[in-house]
Amino acid sequence: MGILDKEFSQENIVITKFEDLMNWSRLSSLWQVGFGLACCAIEMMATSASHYDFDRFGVIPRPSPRQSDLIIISGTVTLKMALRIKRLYEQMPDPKYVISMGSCSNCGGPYWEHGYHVLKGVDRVVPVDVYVPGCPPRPEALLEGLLKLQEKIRNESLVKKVTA
Amino acid sequence: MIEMETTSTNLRTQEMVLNMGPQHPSTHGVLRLEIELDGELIVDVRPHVGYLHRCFEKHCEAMTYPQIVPYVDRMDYLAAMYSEIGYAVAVERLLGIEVPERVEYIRIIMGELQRIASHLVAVGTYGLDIGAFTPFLYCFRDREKILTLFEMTCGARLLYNYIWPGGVSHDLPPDFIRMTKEFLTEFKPTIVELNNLLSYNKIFIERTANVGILPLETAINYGVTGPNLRASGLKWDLRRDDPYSIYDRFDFEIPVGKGWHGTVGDCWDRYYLRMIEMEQSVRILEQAIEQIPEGDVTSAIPKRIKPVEGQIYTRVENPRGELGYFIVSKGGLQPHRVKVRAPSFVNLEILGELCKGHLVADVVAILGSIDIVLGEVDR
Amino acid sequence: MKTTEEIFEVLKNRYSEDIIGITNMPPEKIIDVKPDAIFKVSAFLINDPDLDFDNLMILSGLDDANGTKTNQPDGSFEFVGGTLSVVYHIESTKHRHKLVLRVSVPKENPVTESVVKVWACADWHEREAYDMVGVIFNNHPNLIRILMPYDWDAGYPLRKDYKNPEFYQGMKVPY
Amino acid sequence: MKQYISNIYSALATVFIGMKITFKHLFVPAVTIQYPDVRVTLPGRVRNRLYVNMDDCIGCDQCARACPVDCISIETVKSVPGEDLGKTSNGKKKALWVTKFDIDIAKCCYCQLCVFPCPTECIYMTDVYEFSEFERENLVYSYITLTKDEVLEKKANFEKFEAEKAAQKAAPKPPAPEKPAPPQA
Repeated sequence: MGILDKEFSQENIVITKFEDLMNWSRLSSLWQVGFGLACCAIEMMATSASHYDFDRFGVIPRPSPRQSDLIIISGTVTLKMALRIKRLYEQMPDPKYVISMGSCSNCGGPYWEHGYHVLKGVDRVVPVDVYVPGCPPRPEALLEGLLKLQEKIRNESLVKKVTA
Repeated sequence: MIEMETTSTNLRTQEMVLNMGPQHPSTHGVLRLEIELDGELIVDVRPHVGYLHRCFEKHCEAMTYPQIVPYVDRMDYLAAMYSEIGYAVAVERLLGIEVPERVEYIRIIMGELQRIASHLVAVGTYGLDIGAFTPFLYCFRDREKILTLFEMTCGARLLYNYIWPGGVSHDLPPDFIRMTKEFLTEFKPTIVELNNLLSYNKIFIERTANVGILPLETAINYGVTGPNLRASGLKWDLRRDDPYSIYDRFDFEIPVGKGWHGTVGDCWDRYYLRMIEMEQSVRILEQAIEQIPEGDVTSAIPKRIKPVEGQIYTRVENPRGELGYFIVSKGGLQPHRVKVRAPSFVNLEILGELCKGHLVADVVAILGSIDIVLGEVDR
Repeated sequence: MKTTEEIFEVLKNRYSEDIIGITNMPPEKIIDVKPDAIFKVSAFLINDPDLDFDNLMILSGLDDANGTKTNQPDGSFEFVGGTLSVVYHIESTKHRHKLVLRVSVPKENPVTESVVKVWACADWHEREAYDMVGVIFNNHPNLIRILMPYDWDAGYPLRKDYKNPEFYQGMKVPY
Repeated sequence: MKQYISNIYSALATVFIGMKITFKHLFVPAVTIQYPDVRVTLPGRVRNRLYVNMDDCIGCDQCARACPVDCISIETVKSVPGEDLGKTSNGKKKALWVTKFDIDIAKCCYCQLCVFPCPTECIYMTDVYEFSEFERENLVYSYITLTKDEVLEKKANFEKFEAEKAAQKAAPKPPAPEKPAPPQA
């Protein structure tokens, strides 16, 4: 591509320090798409309300996917909705992260057997970074999932970056 | 788009179709509205539902009667206790069994706490839609206290699986009565506070009064129930008009909309009615907690629920309106058909009528005042 | 306040050939109506001052599953013949009486009449019955699917012999 | 004009009332739980991750049947006579080797319906809620205490026993007194 193309292909002190800075800034301002699907969305709202206060982790709901880094799939993904979720995900700028919250979006949950209109796991349409189990998960569980995601981002490498 | 001949007397701008949702912060979930606009005036609103259709009725046909209860929770997730009460009452009437006195009292306490919790979400998110963020935080703070009560009773915060056909799964924990009393004394000043913060705010009144007026005739013909119907002026509450459980023992009032700041049946009435209903729920709770008898709560739970061939439709007053269960049994362990009359499903139908002639910004106000839960609309 | 039997007598006198009979499904009693007469019967029920059924509580579509069951080689089954039903639960907010009406249509040609002009709330209920069970309501203003996607072509999910498709728009449906 | 002025006045006055309430809340202790540092103590009945105490499990399959979601899968092998499986803590005699006890916790709906029918109270819900994973496969929990080899061994033992029994039945002379007692179910 350019002169510096090969220069940074190996990790070096500049890269790693810069990487740390990038990762730190990414993980501490994860803006999420304000997007609720089902029961888990209520717990997500409770997480951002006074008792658990999502803002402490830099998570601020944004109305538009184009301004956000994180999408929390909170609830049952139906076939009718799946394509919209895919589109929302595609509209988000890189780097983007996905938390699948609750049994339903993990694998269809209680609806996996007879649900003729339920997508059995959101990972069939978008890649998922962290699976938070629970039906619905406690707000703490969602926060723990977020901390896990932050841990993942912290260990990301600029050079060896695999698109999430 | 409608083609029209443009003449000097009939000069119209081109109509525009605006899509709102399914991802939109103020649609309260996954609802898509197709809004037909003439300039900024709304010509028609067509809701598209089904983005959360979770096949509840198909699941019922494959489950035994007790196994349906967890699925019933997931229908109206803001008032899961009340969905369970409705289902339990339906199955009990189908079987023809009586439940112990204490169970009835527990159900009423749970139901009314749930009503307060559900209305708090309705009021809080309505404030959020209109542009007031603070009431949302206060509402969720108080709702969290109710959830703590539920959690110590049955172990779950949102979806309880607590009220079973014939009884409840656990007895009340020892501290429950004391903590509920504490909550009620703390909560009563909060209603006043919320009223001062939001209800009587001039800006809020300007946004909601005289907006989305629902006349009584239309409301009945469209089958609108619950606070939305009462705001239009009809004193119709199933707790009194088609009594179930033991609501006839309590002394409470059924508030109706009076057009305090505008016309009867406008958004402000619908909103304010929920505030008054919370006060009435507190009244019922205070009485129920004083009167609750001792007794066994699991004795009437049938070991095996196998009703004879028959069908029943029962309804209860959910925080959102008339929640009905239509159960057809063909004599098996599984029901032949369960159909739910979801209050939000019927109430949402009126949206097109309400929005006609208003501005785009009013759609948010009107939709929030109807207070729908998409899980129940789509089931 | 009138009982189902009294209302049945009134209806029988007025529409003798359109009312089939009264069925007992404990604890409810159902009045069976012919499909092509449901509109005029319900219009009478709402307009008559003594009856005044102004509120349609619920309208439900049912697959009665009473046809002959044939097993398919792949383990599934199919019903041939039989009926689909539409059940109307109505009440009067003034007189406080309730009534259950039922219309049964053959599964091969499930056509009945719409009551949207009588009770406006029947609109979405009928669309749901069409969507889930496949009953077609004549004279309905906008009879399209409501809960399922508009391009769903695998049949009506709440029929007992419904088979789910393998794929929908490239997404795998079964677990 | 008078209306205009009074509108402005009431708007300012009501906003001021609201602001007063907000201001008062500055001096109310905060309700926020500083989660990773502070954890609330959960009540005793709390329902989170399922746990199975395999020492007490008799492999009766009742929890799997009660589950509305079918997230529990159990496979058992009958023990052959002479094997001692021990007793459960409430004195029930075990007769089955549990060769598979998987709970797909990703499917679980935390309804607690599996807990009530258990005769030995070996399946219960704990207060562990922090178990999110990067991979979905890790959410399938296996609770069996037998190793893979042991499972194969038990299966082989049982098949051998069955074969012997069938051979004895097929044999022309019925050796009635020596016939081992059938395994207790």
